Amino acid sequence: MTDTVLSIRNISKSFGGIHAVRDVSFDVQKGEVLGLIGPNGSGKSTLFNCVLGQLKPDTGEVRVNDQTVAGMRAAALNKLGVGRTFQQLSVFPQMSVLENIILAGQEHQGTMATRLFGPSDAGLTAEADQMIKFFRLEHLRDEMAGSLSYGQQKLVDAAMAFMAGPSLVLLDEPAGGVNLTMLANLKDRLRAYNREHGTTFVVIEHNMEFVMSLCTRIIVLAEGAIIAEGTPDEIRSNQQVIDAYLGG
Amino acid sequence: MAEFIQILISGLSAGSIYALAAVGFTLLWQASQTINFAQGEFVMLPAFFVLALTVKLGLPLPLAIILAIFLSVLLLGAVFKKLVVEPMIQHGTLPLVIATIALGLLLKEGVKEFYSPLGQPFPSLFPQDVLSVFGAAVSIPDIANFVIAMGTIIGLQLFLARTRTGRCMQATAQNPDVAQILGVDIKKMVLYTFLINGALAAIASVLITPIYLAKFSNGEVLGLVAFIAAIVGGFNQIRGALVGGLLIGVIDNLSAGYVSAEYRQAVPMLLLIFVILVRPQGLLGTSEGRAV
Amino acid sequence: MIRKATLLTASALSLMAGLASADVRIASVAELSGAGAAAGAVWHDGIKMAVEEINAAGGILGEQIDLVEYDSQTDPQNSRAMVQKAIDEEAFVLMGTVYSSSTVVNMLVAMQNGVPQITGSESPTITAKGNPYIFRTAFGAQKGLPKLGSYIKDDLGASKVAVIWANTEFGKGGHDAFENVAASNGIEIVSDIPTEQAQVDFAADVAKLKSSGAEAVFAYMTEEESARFLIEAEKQGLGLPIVGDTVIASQKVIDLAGSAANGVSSHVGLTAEAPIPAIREMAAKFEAKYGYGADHNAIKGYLGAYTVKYVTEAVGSFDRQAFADKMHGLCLDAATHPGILMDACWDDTGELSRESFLVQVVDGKQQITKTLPAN
Amino acid sequence: MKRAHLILALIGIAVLILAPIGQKNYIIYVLCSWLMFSIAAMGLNLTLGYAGQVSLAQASFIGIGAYITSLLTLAGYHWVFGWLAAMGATFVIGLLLGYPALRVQHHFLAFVTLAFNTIVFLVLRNEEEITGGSFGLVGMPRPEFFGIKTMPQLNFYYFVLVLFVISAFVFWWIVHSPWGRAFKALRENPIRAESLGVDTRRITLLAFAIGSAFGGGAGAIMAPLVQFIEPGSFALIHSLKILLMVVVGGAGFFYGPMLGAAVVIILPEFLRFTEGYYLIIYAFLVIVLMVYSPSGLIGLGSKLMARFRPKQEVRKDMAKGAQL
Repeated sequence: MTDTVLSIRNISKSFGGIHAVRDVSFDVQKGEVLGLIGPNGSGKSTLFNCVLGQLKPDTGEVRVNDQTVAGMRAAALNKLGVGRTFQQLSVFPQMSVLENIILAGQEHQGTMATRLFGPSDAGLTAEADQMIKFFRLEHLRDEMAGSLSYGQQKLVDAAMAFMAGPSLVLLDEPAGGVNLTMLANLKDRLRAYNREHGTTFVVIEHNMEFVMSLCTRIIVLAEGAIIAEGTPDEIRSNQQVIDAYLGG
Repeated sequence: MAEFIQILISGLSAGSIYALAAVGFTLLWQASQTINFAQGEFVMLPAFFVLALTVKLGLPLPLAIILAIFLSVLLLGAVFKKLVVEPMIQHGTLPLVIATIALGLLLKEGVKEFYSPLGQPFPSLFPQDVLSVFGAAVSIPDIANFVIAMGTIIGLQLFLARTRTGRCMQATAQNPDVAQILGVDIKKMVLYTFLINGALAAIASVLITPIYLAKFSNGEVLGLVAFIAAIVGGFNQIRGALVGGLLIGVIDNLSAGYVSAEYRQAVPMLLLIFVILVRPQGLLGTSEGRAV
Repeated sequence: MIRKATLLTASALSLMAGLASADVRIASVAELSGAGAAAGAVWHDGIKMAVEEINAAGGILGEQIDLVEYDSQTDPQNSRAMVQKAIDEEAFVLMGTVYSSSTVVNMLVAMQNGVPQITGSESPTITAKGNPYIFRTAFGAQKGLPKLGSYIKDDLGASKVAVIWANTEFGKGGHDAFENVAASNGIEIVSDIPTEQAQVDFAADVAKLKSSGAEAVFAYMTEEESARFLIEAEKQGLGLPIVGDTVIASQKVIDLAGSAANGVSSHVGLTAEAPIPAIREMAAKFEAKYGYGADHNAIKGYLGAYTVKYVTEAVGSFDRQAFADKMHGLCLDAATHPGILMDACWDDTGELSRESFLVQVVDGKQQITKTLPAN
Repeated sequence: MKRAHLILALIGIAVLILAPIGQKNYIIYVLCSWLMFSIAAMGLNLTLGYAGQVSLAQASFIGIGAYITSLLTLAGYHWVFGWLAAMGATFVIGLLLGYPALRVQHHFLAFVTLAFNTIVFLVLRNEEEITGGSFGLVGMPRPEFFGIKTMPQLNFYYFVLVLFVISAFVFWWIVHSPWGRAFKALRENPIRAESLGVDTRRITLLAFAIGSAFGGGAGAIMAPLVQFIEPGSFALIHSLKILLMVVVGGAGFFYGPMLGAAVVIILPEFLRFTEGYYLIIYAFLVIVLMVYSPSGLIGLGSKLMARFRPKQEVRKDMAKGAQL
């Protein structure tokens, strides 16, 4: 059993004549919190979508837990142990917080038949309550998710990503639009989850402060290629990175 | 051969009227995401304005037609937007769809109860003379309908492309946010769209009713045809709706003539399903962006 | 609000008036709304006029008639419900419906409850189902069309005919009956064109007729569709004699089609233009009362209501079963029963026999060309 | 909370059991008709209200169910077989109709289903050999169970009531099961649902198939209820009528379609004094309702309750109706 959760090998992707990603390779180990940063148009979103199977790379391969994700639908990828959050708000607004979180776990329980004929919570109420408690959402448990504040919805979104016990979670700009207090809370919870469950995170984020304080390792992309890789401290002092950001 | 030409010409003549209704339908969709299930009734109603004005009030026909167009612009344009579309637009599309279905019912039942449940003859605007074209009978009203309908649509196209107001309307349809930033009075532009739809419906009504006769239930057929024409042609293009209208007119007639009279209604429906599945943006539509 | 209140008061008043004189209840179940309102409303007006006359003359067996209307909305299912409602409310006899597609459904309920039903429908199937409670006010197409067969064959000299018909219960009935007639008269059907209900565009259909090689056209559609067809036929210069049954030469079609209706010939069971003083008188009175001309449906309703009076008086009591039994094989002559307008006989299926007419439209008017004997 | 729901349901059933007693046949017939349409509307409520998939073809499924049941019972089979065959066939056809929904959404889907409805009508009318064409099929027997005839109107009512209660229970069970949660997730955010392991393709098809099967079940009741069917009863206009029932009642609410069906089927009885104006008034009220409460009568009810009990917050989602 290898400890490599995500393995990216020689990924290239171009749109028309523009090379969005050029020959990128890296591995992510179990328990790592990897930050993927880069200026706008650096190719990090394209790379992210290749990992999610939503874009088919021109060359190269993405493997999660030793399986290739090429041509895999999102639901199948999720069954493989990949959870994700979204850049935009992505809760189910007309369902309660509890229902949102149960939904996130139910497809991993039993079969289609047991999900029809079995208990209506798929046996997940206790587990969901734990998750709600973990994210400190107890007082909102039965509220409609759509009526929550932006930051609270981000927490619900994260809780959903974790509900099925994934081995890899992809966080797409988790800090965007969240106020400072809530951001500290979110960061604290993500760290705690990583510590307790050893789940691997890959984070795309613009908020440097957030990335630097959350991640254990950072990869910097510019013009579709990796220009730097290292711990937050190493990245902070890397001249190439500073040039890429400032020079445009 | 004469039969084929006859069917083709009749199809084009009917299709040009469908195109008018379809263009209005498309305009509303672009400007306000309104799917107007009452569009058929919008075409049915102005003919009754004309009848009420000529038969009940004794006005001369040309005056009655002008007044009817004015009334349509007012009621089917401004009032429809103000009282039905505007309060509902923020609720999403479905409640508005339901409301337009109900509005169609309201107009239909209203005409039936307050005017007549019976079909009514409608005065023709043109002499009834018939010309022979390669053995096919083409009447002056056929030609006039085609010319007026095409002229109206081309005029509308020119208005949208060549005038400042028209370009503002296009901008509003394509991207309301940007249009607003550029200082376009979006509300006014959307209102203009509704007014134009009212006028188009009235013109279609006055052209088609001498042939179809004025009856409260006429909208059922016309509304359906307008949908199909708009979607087949391309929901986001005026010329799409134009081509869609002509195409459906011709295909309807050809299928009645050569496929099966019993299944004539099925042919446009199958075309509709085919287009939606294979080319959802319509034959002439572009897949992204909305353009007038 | 005011309108609502007025309606409420009006209906309350009529209810009280009804209660005060509710001696014998006759239910008119008709197409008062929906696609068939043109036929049903006129039928109902015909009944109403007859009932007022009967009541003014002392009613039936001295009892006043309480006429109650039920709107089928031209929906067969709803017509079934309305017949059930009428029976629940103890109607003595049912009048209606006019559309055959409704009558074939609701007559089952009337039969199950043993209530006589006087229908305005002309579809052949109605009397072919062995229902002992159904009676016609106009004979079925299978009786009318043979009269037309010999006209097409002998008078028009046509042996190749095209048929254009409405693809509905009504049109299909006429179409099938005409097929039989054509077969027995040695007429070849060279083109057979079904059309849709509420069809507006007849261009392709007429083009097909034109190239079919037919020598005459038999058209069997409802009013508006007939008119649209005639207009298109005139436009394309069809140039063939057009014959039909009742509808195509009706005043409504003539009004709608204008000059395009000229030259159409038709068999007509009942018409306001019939050379019979009683009918002319009834039609004049009808027009004065309602402001529009009486058509065959108005006459059917009118004489239907009188039929109820005469049959009940022949029985001598308000007995539904006796009413139905009496009417089978009954003949009423217009001389002693003026409200029946023309001599009429019912056979043991409830089918009707009566003289009828051949008419032609000349200068926008129906002209009787021939009176045809009852068969 | 759950107990309150159960009590409410039991009271409802008790009222339905008592409702026809002492009533004339006509009223009982109207009640049967209401229960039947409620079942059909329930199905559409699942497809549209819960799963968010627009279907304008529910009448065609009632039609398919009614024709299958009629043909089988007229051929001498017991009604139960007709019922099962009707539900089975409409389930499968519903699956097929669901396929376009995987490609297109919203208004496009609405038009595909609209076209489907028209084609079904034409087939029912034109394939005379099987369906009886425009003459329709007549004289379907009412079934007999363990020696009890359902021919008398009151017996038939209880027969329909039993089917209604079964259908309502099945519906309730589905929407409260994890499937129901997946349907709602599909309606609210299909992309998020897919990323959480929900097989949205399968769920979409199931939403159509199950909704259609309810339509087929309603058709199986219509055949012996009316004892006559003809293609015109299943035309597009009737699909729109059922759509109105669902949305007017409240799409996505358990009791919504029953209420909506009552408004369309039963209310005209009480508004008889309005004569021909009934439809005009109805259409007008629907427009007004959509302006004030796009989530239908149930939403309106909650709004009014909230006004009297200002402390209780109105569900946010009430502000926004189901989306096309």
